[in-house]
Amino acid sequence: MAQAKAITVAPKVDAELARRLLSQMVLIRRFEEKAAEMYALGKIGGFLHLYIGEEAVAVGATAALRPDDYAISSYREHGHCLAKGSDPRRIMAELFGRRDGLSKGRGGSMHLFDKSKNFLGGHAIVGAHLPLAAGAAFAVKYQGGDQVVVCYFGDGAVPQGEFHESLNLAALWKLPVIYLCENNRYAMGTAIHRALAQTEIWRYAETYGIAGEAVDGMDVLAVREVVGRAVERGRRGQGPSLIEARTYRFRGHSMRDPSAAIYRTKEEVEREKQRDPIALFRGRCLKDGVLTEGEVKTIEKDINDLVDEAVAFADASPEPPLEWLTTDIFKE
Amino acid sequence: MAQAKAITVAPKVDAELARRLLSQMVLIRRFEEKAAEMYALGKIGGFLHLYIGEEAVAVGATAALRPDDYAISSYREHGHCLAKGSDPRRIMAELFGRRDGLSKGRGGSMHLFDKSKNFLGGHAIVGAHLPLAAGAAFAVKYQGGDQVVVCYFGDGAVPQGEFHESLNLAALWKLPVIYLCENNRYAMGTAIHRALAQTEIWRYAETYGIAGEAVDGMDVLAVREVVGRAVERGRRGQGPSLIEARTYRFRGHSMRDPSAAIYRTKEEVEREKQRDPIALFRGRCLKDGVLTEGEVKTIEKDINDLVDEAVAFADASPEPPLEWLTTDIFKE
Amino acid sequence: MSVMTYREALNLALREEMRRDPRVFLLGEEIGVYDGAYKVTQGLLKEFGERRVMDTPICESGFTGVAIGAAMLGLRPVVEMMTFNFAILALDQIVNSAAKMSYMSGGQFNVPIVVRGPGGPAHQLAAQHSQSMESYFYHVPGLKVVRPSTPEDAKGLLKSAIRDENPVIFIESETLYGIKGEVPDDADFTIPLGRAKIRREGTDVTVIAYMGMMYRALETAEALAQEGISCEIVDPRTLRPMDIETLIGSVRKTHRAVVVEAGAGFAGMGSEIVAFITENAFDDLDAPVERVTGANAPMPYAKNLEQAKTPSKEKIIAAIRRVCYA
Amino acid sequence: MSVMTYREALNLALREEMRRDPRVFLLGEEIGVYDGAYKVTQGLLKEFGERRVMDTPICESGFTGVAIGAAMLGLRPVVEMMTFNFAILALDQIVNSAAKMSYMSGGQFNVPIVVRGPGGPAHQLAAQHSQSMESYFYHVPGLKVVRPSTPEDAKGLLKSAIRDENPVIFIESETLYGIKGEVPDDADFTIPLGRAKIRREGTDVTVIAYMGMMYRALETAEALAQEGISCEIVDPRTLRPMDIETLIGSVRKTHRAVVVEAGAGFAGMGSEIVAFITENAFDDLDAPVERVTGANAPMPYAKNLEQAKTPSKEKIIAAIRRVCYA
Ligand SMILES: Cc1ncc(C[n+]2csc(CCOP(=O)(O)OP(=O)(O)O)c2C)c(N)n1
Ligand SMILES: Cc1ncc(C[n+]2csc(CCOP(=O)(O)OP(=O)(O)O)c2C)c(N)n1
Ligand SMILES: [Mg+2]
Ligand SMILES: [Mg+2]
Repeated sequence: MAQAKAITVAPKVDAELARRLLSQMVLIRRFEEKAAEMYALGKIGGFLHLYIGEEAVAVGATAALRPDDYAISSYREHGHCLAKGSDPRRIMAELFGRRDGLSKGRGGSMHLFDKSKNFLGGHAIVGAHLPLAAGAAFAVKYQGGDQVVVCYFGDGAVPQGEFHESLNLAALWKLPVIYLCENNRYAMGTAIHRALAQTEIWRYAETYGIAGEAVDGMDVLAVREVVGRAVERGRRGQGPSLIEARTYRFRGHSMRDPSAAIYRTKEEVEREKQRDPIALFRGRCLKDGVLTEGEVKTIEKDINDLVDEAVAFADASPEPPLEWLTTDIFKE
Repeated sequence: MAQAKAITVAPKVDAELARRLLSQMVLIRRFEEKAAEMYALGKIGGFLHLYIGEEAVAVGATAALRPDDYAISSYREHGHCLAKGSDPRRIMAELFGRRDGLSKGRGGSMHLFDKSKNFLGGHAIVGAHLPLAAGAAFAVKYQGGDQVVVCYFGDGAVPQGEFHESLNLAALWKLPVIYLCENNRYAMGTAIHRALAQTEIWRYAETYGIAGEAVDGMDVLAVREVVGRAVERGRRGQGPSLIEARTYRFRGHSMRDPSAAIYRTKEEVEREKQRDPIALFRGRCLKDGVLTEGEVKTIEKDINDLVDEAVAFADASPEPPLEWLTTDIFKE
Repeated sequence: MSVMTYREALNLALREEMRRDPRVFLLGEEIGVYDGAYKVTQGLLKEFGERRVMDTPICESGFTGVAIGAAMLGLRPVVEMMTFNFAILALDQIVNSAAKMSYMSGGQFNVPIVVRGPGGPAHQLAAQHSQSMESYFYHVPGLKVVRPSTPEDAKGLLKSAIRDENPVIFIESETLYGIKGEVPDDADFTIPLGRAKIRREGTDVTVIAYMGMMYRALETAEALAQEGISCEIVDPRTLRPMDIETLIGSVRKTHRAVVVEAGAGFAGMGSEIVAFITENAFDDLDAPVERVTGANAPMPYAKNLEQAKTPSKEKIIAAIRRVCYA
Repeated sequence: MSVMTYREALNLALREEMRRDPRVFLLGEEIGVYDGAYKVTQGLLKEFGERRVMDTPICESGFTGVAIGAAMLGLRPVVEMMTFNFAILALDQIVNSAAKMSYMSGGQFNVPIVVRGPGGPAHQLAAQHSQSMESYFYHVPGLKVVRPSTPEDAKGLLKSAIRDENPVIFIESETLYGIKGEVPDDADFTIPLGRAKIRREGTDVTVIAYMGMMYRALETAEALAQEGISCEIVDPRTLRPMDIETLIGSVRKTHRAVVVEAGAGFAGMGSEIVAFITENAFDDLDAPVERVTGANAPMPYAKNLEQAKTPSKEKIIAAIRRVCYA
């Protein structure tokens, strides 16, 4: 089942799908750029981890899912939440810490949740959401459903014990969960070879006797294809998969690491930016004649408007009422 | 480096070595039988986990070590502590909870420690001593020593996250530690295939790019040979090894699981007892003419006396003084 | 009413709730094929099958996380910690995932799990296997913490815990599994969380204690009754939320209080009780509230040291005498 | 004396102790190449090299266990928790290995490690990244727990912690790294663990507080001085062992006390302080000791809620007025 090389595929793509994938990637990109601006303005506080450069992973993976499938992520989850279909306005309001935020302003950037979209949240303890994903998959199986759960996590979570515990449990119990590692080669400032004795993450699948594949995480169609296979395995009761999507974050770890220059070279960053997943996909769609320049322009403009609207909405949303300090601690 | 089949070897063995290995195995066996009696008499309390059936692992492994090498173990550690050369009298006194016990009567069966023998203790949280072993190996390397650390643990520790964390760290930092899994096929009542998605434990080594081997844990010479290779790798700075010694416990998990009959069949236990490591080694020594019946008898008699003496010593040792309730919490 | 052991009462509670609600399932080490390390789950695999009684490998953080994830989707997992000593390995999941999920998701996802198993001092299990673990949990906003002292409470409170929409930490005791008591047969019998119980009425001093210490306090009360000191014994039963009204009510009546706890005491349950009694009933107090706690040491193995570690009847009596100036 | 930031004082302490003792080494996430997530270890990789400044992968339990094992063989590891929120993943190693090793080995193996890093409320980091973590540690027999409020204390106490033969939990604060103060230059300057410090002398009421809350208490004292209420501010500095003498001494003088803590309060530091003051100085008290604690809730993200979560100056003033009947 395992594959040594990152897969690159070139399936045909129709205009409808191309528009959707491109729109989603551009939405994430634009949303994140705007969030960075808002952070600089002090509208957003705390930690802010941008997804810029990694859009093809969330968008490609989500394209392989049904709306009733589940997704769960870490603190770098804006992209996954947007791809899953959450309202950008309510996400931005959450980042602003406002009443109309997805999590009532109590979660912030690292804790977006959207039950209506089966988005099981952003979690900020590295590795801790991997067992939760297995648990969600357990519940699906227990109830006889055929949904799958996609669990996004970083290369930095692989050394953590819960990675191993989760893969073993998911494999042992044949749970319909897809562990999708976004290998951007760094955990904060730690390059992967300084964290893992063995750096081909997809190969950890072998240890658990499950399917493992690596994929070019800058190629939205390749991600969709590889995740699609994992989804099929999950739905057919063949258990979990481990997918390593090879990607790169163009920005620092968070807004507090703006330059990201201590631990990686400018040249490396520039080289990686040549593989911008949006530029690549847009270029391909134009070249193949699936989309026209005009259509791309329209998409970009619409998205711009959408994100501006999100900011306006967030800005207009009031602070949470003070009583909310102590509500929802318990459900009655 | 990895080997698919359990290794069986038939190296020549001289009388001196044969006597030592046999004596140690018989000592452990007799000590444990006596401990069981003492438990029945109420002289020993709490949990008591016997090592009967697994003697060849501790004895074979220790035979590959120098006295200044380190060993660390779980709660089933009487055998490892005896093999490392600790005084059986002080071990028995510890089991009795007496003043002259190795740990001053405060540790009991699960917490034997012997600094004078570089025995780093018995630890009772499954998996938790694996990082400690890596830490000891780290200290050796930091100080430029050439000792190795042997870490004994059960198949039940493999699903635990610290197994993974420890192997990754040890491999990443090339630490001289030998992870020696005593795979007796059960963690309490849980058969290994109900705990691990992939049950060939030595194969987990591949994930970390380190040496992994399986060995017949009922063959003391085979264990010595395989551990010996790992020791050499460790001393030469080639990093850690993972060894799976395939063994079996003849008794229940602890004295509170006397029959051990719910989760395994009588037939299985009887079949495994045919591979009693002591009987096998004794038979071989006699057959090869390395030892005579008379020598074997003498060994058995001497050991019997030694263990009786240990009981007498433990019995004569007073209770710890009450002040010891609050001493040694801190070192001044 | 039937007379049964504490262990049987727990078993019955699990059985009844599993019959009542198909979303309830169990997971933990050795709860199925082995019938439970302490036999609390005896026979449940047989009745409910492997789908609902899941043996797990040894990976407390992993399987607790699985339970929490399953609870987010509406199931009602009951996690057995073989002993609560091992729950410390799952503490991040309990504190950072379970306890905070409802709050940080804006109330979208609640986590109706029970984490149960024995805790507190056992018999000669030494430092790592014989610890009072409740202090790691009762601090934490978002958790409920139960310590049931009798078979009746074991049943009634466990059923409430399972029906609760929130994470409940339910800590039993190895040393109480064998005690017997009357237990209501009614499958709808529950005891609400958060209500203390007066185990013995008295007029001179309020003694607050739970689990083994509650029984020791009862013995002490009998001994002191002969000297003419009348003790009221209050068992909190639920540590969080604490039933402050009942405790304060009793102190208002007796004007004196002693708290007994097996744990090492520093910033423990006793400290909290002293603090809130002092804050809420200072003027009613005729003496400072006293704490009798376990010695400030890890648990030793040797029997004599082990005994010295836990609050003795003598120490409890001495404290009561001190607050009564007797 | 030099004026430096709290961060620089910590850095200097590490540097001096590493120069002094070759057994001292550092490990943790991002402490080397990245120079520390909060730059406390800045420049140390450069000075001491990779052998003594070890970047670790993300596996808190694993690398803390490695430190403990290394300490058993005589090294003196200083473990950085990037923030103390993550220490909960290493809690089993800290509680069951480090804190109990000396005791359960009969004194054969001690564990001279320091686990340090920032803890307590930070700025808008929400429920999982902004917690007061000290309560998980100060309960535990076998651990020392330090919370240094000033640059001078940061240096002097960290040096003592590193020289200590036992596990020391040393919790700094994200919000204090930037504050400046005078720090002795002497490389032999240390502050002994277990000694409280009177930050401000006063006669009417003792206010006990540490870290950010200590500064808030100082502001409060200035405000109240204008009303004629004289506050004595006591900073425990070491939470365990607690300097009971200094605290009780102050209460004996003022007859009134208020404890302020950022944490959620239930069975917290405040409870313990109330309890031991009540036990040891009941007759000296003119009013019940009051606690001012953080709200009983996880930490919310929104700025206004976050502010409401932590004890405000107004709440502290109100409590002081209450105990002074002013
Ligand atoms: C258990 C834990 N330890 C440390 C941290 C601090 N931390 C936050 S993100 C991060 C790096 C994670 O890297 P990776 O998993 O590769 O994800 P990426 O940020 O690259 O998307 C660290 C160390 C944390 N949040 N949780
Ligand atoms: C973390 C943890 N969980 C559970 C236990 C209870 N327990 C003690 S031994 C054991 C089984 C361990 O089996 P294995 O590792 O195979 O060792 P063996 O007993 O077979 O030698 C369990 C579950 C424990 N001590 N620690
Ligand atoms: Mg990464
Ligand atoms: Mg085993």
